Amino acid sequence: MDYSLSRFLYTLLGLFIVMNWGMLMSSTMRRIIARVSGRIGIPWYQPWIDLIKLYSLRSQITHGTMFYLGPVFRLMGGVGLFLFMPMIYGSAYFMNYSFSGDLILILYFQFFGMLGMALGAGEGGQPYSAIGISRGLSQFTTIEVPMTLAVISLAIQYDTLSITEIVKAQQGSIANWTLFTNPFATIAAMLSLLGAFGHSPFNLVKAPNEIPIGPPTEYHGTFLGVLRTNGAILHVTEAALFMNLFFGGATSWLELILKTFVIYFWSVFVGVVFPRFRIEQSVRWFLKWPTLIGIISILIWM
Amino acid sequence: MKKDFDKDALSDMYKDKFLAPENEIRFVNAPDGSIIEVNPLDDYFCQERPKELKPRKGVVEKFLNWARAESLWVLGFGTGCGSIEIPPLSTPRFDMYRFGVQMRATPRQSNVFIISGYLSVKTLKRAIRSYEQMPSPKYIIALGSCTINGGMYWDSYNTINRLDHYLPVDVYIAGCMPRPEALLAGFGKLKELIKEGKAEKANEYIQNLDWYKANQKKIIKDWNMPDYNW
Amino acid sequence: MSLKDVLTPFTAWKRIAKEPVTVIDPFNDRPGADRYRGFHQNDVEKCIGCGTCEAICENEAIDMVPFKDPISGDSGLRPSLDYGRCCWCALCVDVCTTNSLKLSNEYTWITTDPEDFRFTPGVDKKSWDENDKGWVKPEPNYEFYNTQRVEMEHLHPEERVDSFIEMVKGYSHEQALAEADRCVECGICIATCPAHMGIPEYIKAIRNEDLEEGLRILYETNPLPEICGRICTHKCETVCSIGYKGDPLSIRWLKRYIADQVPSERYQSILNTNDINNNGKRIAIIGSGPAGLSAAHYLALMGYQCTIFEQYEKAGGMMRYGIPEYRLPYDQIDKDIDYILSLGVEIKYNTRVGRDITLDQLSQDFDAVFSGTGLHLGRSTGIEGSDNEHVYYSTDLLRQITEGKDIEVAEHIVVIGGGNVAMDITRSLARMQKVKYGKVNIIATSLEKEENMPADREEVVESREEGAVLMPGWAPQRIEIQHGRPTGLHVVKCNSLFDDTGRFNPQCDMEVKNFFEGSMIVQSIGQGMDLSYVDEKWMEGLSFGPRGRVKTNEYFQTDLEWFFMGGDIIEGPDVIHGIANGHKAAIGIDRYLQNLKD
Amino acid sequence: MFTINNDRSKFPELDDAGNALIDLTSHKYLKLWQGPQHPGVTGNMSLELTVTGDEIVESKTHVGYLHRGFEKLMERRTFIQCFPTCIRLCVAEPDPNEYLLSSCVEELAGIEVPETAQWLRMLALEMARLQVLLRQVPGQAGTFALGLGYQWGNYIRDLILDRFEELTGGRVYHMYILPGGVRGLLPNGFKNRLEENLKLVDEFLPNVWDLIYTNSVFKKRAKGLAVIPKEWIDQYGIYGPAARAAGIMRDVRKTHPYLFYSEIDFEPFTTDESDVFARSLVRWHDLKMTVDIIRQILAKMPEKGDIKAPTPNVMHWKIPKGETYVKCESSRGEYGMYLVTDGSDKPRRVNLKGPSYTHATSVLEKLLVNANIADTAAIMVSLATCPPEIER
Amino acid sequence: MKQLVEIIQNHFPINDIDLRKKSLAFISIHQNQAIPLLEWLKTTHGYTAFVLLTAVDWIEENRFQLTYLISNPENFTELGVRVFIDREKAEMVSAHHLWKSIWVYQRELKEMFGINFPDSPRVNESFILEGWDTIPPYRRDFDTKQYSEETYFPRPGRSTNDPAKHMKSKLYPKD
Repeated sequence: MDYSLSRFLYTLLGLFIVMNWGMLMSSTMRRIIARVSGRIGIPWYQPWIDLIKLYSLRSQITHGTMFYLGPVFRLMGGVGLFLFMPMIYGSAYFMNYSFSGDLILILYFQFFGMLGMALGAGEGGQPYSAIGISRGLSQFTTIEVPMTLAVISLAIQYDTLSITEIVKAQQGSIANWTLFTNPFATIAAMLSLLGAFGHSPFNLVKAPNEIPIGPPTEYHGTFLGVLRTNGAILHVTEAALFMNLFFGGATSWLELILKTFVIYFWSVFVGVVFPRFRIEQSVRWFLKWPTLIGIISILIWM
Repeated sequence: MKKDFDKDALSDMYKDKFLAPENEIRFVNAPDGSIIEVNPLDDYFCQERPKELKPRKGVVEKFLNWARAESLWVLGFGTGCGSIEIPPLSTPRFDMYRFGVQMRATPRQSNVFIISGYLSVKTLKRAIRSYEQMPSPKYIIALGSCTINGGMYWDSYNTINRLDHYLPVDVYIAGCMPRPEALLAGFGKLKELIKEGKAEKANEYIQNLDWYKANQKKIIKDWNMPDYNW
Repeated sequence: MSLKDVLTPFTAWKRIAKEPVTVIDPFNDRPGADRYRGFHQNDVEKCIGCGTCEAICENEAIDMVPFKDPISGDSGLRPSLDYGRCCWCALCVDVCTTNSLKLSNEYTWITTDPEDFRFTPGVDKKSWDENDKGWVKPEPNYEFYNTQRVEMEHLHPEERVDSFIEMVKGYSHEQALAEADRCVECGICIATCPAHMGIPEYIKAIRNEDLEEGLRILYETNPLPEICGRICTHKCETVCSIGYKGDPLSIRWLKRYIADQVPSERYQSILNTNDINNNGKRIAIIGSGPAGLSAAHYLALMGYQCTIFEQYEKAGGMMRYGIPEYRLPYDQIDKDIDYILSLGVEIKYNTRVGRDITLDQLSQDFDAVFSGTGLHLGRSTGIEGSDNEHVYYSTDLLRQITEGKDIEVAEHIVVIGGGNVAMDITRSLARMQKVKYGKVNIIATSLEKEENMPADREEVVESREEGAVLMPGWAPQRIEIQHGRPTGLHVVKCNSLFDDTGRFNPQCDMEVKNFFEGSMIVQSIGQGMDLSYVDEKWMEGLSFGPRGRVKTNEYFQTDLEWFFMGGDIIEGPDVIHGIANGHKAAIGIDRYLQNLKD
Repeated sequence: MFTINNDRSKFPELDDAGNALIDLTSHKYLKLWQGPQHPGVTGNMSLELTVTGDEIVESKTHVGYLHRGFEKLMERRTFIQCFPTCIRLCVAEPDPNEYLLSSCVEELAGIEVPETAQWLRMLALEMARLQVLLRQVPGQAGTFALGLGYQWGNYIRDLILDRFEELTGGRVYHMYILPGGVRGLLPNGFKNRLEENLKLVDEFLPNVWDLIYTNSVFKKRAKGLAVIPKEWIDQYGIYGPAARAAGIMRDVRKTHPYLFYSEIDFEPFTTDESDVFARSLVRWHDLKMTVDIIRQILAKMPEKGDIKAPTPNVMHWKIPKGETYVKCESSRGEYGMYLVTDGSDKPRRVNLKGPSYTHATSVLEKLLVNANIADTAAIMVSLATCPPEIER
Repeated sequence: MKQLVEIIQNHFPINDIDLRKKSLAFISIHQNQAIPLLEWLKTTHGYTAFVLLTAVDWIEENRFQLTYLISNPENFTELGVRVFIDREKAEMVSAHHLWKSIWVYQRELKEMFGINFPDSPRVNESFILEGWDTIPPYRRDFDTKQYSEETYFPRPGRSTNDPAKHMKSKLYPKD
């Protein structure tokens, strides 16, 4: 692996772009939701202001070391995901630190932030945090099942565990996208994506009117700022993962922006019109249809 | 602005009355068989007296104040009838989100506390606790007559008359109920104040903590929490 | 779980094509509704500071604060709002007696200082002062109290015109309760009443059906309730706050109701005047009119031994000899006077000071002297022919009627004057005409125009009901005398009475003439006082003010320390001033004698 | 594959009365407070939950956060002063309070209200019900985080409040129905504007039906949740939509017609499921019915007429000694007022009885046992608890 | 209603009958007989629904009036059963075994009026108030205005004038 300075700087630039796009995307999504409600919604620049505000709060309290580390772990999860995710296919600058086994690492990083958060939020001592964590962990475990099945199906299909290789295999024509070559894996993954992005019916981790508001209940100020920064990065990067795996990757930033937007919009599209599941319903749901489809996708390629 | 008051006269009110049972020191059997001493006041609460958090100087503070003004996070705590006008504000007709005002479910993440009307003593206790848990800088908007001089319930035995005796208030809005527009205008006024650097009531609260605490303890008969809830 | 149930919710996304419904500029796009109950406005010129708004406010949000100096009918106070209390129920608007208070549809007021939320609408300038929308009292038939007076039953004109039976029947129990219920207890009337009677309190006593308490309240300031309840000029009713929206409260009739309902035997026990300690001092009182009786009553209560000197054979003065019986029956006068006499007051009838006993004698025999001799001399118009023997003064005629003397009533009569006395004599003579000739033929003419006539409105109306012809706005010029008897009165049109500076200076149009036929002319243009009983040596000690009246201090004490004067000769003329003067003088005499002792 | 087992081994022992015996030191249970600062709680109240895992084993309702002592305050206010005070009892639907006080006072004082005023009262009451239901119907889905319908409903509710503002001068606190009558006739063009808003409701009804009542996730969560057995209705005191969802017809407008409800043609919807979904469904039908009733009222009511019966002077209005109980149908169910007078100008005792008094205490506490924490908000909303009604 | 009252009269000693309207009547009964009467009405006359229980403080007569309002969902009638209890020894037999909701009312009465219902569930837990340490607030001898003024710092600086007194002081101060 090449650890040259320029590559590092380009990765940072990529991170910067991703973060800002992530924030713009979240405000755009909220404006879309607002429009369906009949409202105008937040200004598009609201996330940045919120972030400045959060970083500028004067008083912060802590519940202990892990409480500090929680958001840091979470950020590490997001940044780690980004670091090993090839963003722009074919670009020498924005391949980040993608390597041949990066898919495995990325699946791990998806879980890493969650665990860190669990430790930190648990330290906060808020019972709702604890309930949120237990919900989050159990739900995430089940989300991973169809996702992993889909990835295995892909690995079998493309015979590789490198994202770059998978993207490469999809180039040429839209027909080459995994979406068309392996629709069952795509469906399984896209259903698990609904859970990963945390919109209804699977937003039971934060669930404002049940357990306000789950793990981040005690987080405020800089801690929350870090979590929000991470959220922006994570959403784009995860969408980029799905883009890379199923939608032919991106060859330019514009393509990335469009594709991540559409992929993220999918979760919003479902989320706006459905209520939230209970945790056992959610777990059961993931283990039912998406898992079944995932298994089918593997069976097809076996 | 330092408030003068006779400390001696209030001293007997100012002592802790009693401790809630759940805040007493207790011993817990750990799974490994050892015995752990739990002192909730030390373990769950920050006993340190809060410090005044001075604003920065110059352009930086101005910029930060602008950001604070444009991002007002309101604590979702409907203390009185005024909370009926919060749903219209967050729904299509008035849509306060476009003004940078958003609702938050937890005090830790909120900056603005809307005291929506009358406060019963029982709610006041929770309101103080919520307020103190909010990170500084924090602001209070007082809604309606009841917070100013008792309003409808001026002669009630269970509602306070003057909110400014218990919590520092930045903006008062007249009405009973104020229309949602009045509330939006109140947010506008608050923004103005923050941008001018005049919304420093959180520090005023710390400066006069003794005075506020004395007032609070005078009416909250079962004061069973630490003096300051971080 | 059917597929339809999964898919139909997505139809909600069709909303994305619709424009948001948000109000773009909420501060300007959406003014309050026309009826919105926003911030208060008050028309301070219209407002009389009655404080009804303060009384009805359940939050004690309204304070009455001084705005200007009080005058009769306006307390000078204006409502001041505390928006730390107000709940915008607008009960204050609905109950407002003058309709001066309203709510604008302005509703935004934001401040950092809670002390700001106090203001006096109409006085403190606010942005919504000019706002003409907002809550006003709903219409129609929406009142918090009955604006219509409970009609007092009168004898029908046909029934009454030929007799001197009392024409006003008085309230029944239900009527009195209903009328008393209308009072809003503002108390504006108290200052206007010369005697400052506790009007709201005794009306409240009627409502509580506690007439004994009512009587006690009456006697605190007025020892002649039966009389006052009938013939008081009721200045209080002219300022009654209820009168702005409808009829003023019938304060006079309610007073009469209390007095009528309590039998005279019970007065002493109710008023607790059975044992009064006599302090041995003696007071002489000249004249048994309202002033004298009132002074005697209060002095007697204080323990003074009072002696009244009355020139006629019955007590009451003008009340008996100046007011016709149909308005004030003699037995009611006797009821009041008998009670005062029961307190130990002594009356020497047919004793005229200056003729039968001198003032000098009184000053020696008594510790102090109070004079309430009133206005008994008729005033002449001084026009040509007014010295004829068939041209009368109304005071003389009225007295003669009371005394039962035979009066030669002519078939055609002209009365000059537009005051209450003129109406009294007109109506009395009308009755006598009716008896004698079977029809009424009397003309009352006055300088003043109809709307400015000093007589009470109801007197004017009732006179007409009884058949008298009223011709206001004519200035008498000459009385036509033929064969030693008047045949009529020549008049010219009178355009205005007062000049720009407010001085009496009638302007007449000599071209417009008229002639009122009448073989009997009665002059009723005012009365004069007669101070001839004051000895020369004492006269020097008195000083005189405007209109020839004796100057007194606030306790009606003249420059001669032992000599007090009150009643019509000082203020008025009316009964209630006499009563007030007498009461005040009684206090003055007491103070004077107390000081003398010390 | 997965069935909830009804094995109570993880739950605490029950005593004879069916109450759970909870030993907190056993580490099996967690005390969890929901509220008063909790977005899922309807209003300012709190639930003290004892949970094991996600399941609630015991629930205690705590109220008093909104206690203003209305009943005491009204004892020292005259009858007319009671009227602005009384209506502030329930902010979501103040009109029944106004109506109850007025009709109690009128009944004891023997005052006959003019016909126009009675129709206007009915209109105000039904409009109040409409605006509440516009929040409640989609609000049920809102407790499961489907806020879209709530947003739509609230917009129409705002328009209805505009109509209230036109009619009564107040947006939230209408202070319209006062002893003796009402405080204003319909403004010009009011009927047309209201009809326009009703058309929006017509449009809204199928939209929420598609969004909520045919929503698979909503059905999954709401069906079978918090079933109220029929025999509880009288035992626990369950009123209005909650009773109608259990198949028992409870609607004061039908059983004790007041005002001119007997001249209106309507049939409240009943169903037998008695779960959260059924209660929500009843409310949807109520909303539909309310629109229909308002249209009938507008068609039948006289345009002009007296709005207030003459009353004695309100500044000192004394009412003969007596006591009465008057009730009406609020959106939550039977709402009653017990008024005792002693012949003075102030009430001797006022007691307001709203359905929440039982719904939020004995019923909710019972229903929450064995429920999931996630469902507390939904169960509360389905009972339409309104805390000020409990503590007053 | 009238028939029902007559039937009750045959079984229980009741007085103070007030047939308020077609569907509502009030009756009074002695303290000891009240709960049996309620139970009898519930089991035999269809008065299965409980509407409310509240108290009225007749301080002049030194007694509390408890009103049990029950209703019959079959014929839509309501019956108020009044019970008078001594104010000094305010205690009443609990009826929580008859209706599942009645303990809430009893708990409230205990707190707000100080009327005790021994054996009623959770009757001693505070319900509405918190840390209340004076006489129960709904009793007539508790003056809420005075309490409020003493406790809650009303905003100073207000003064008002009575119109009549003000005019007296300005126009005729010496009378």
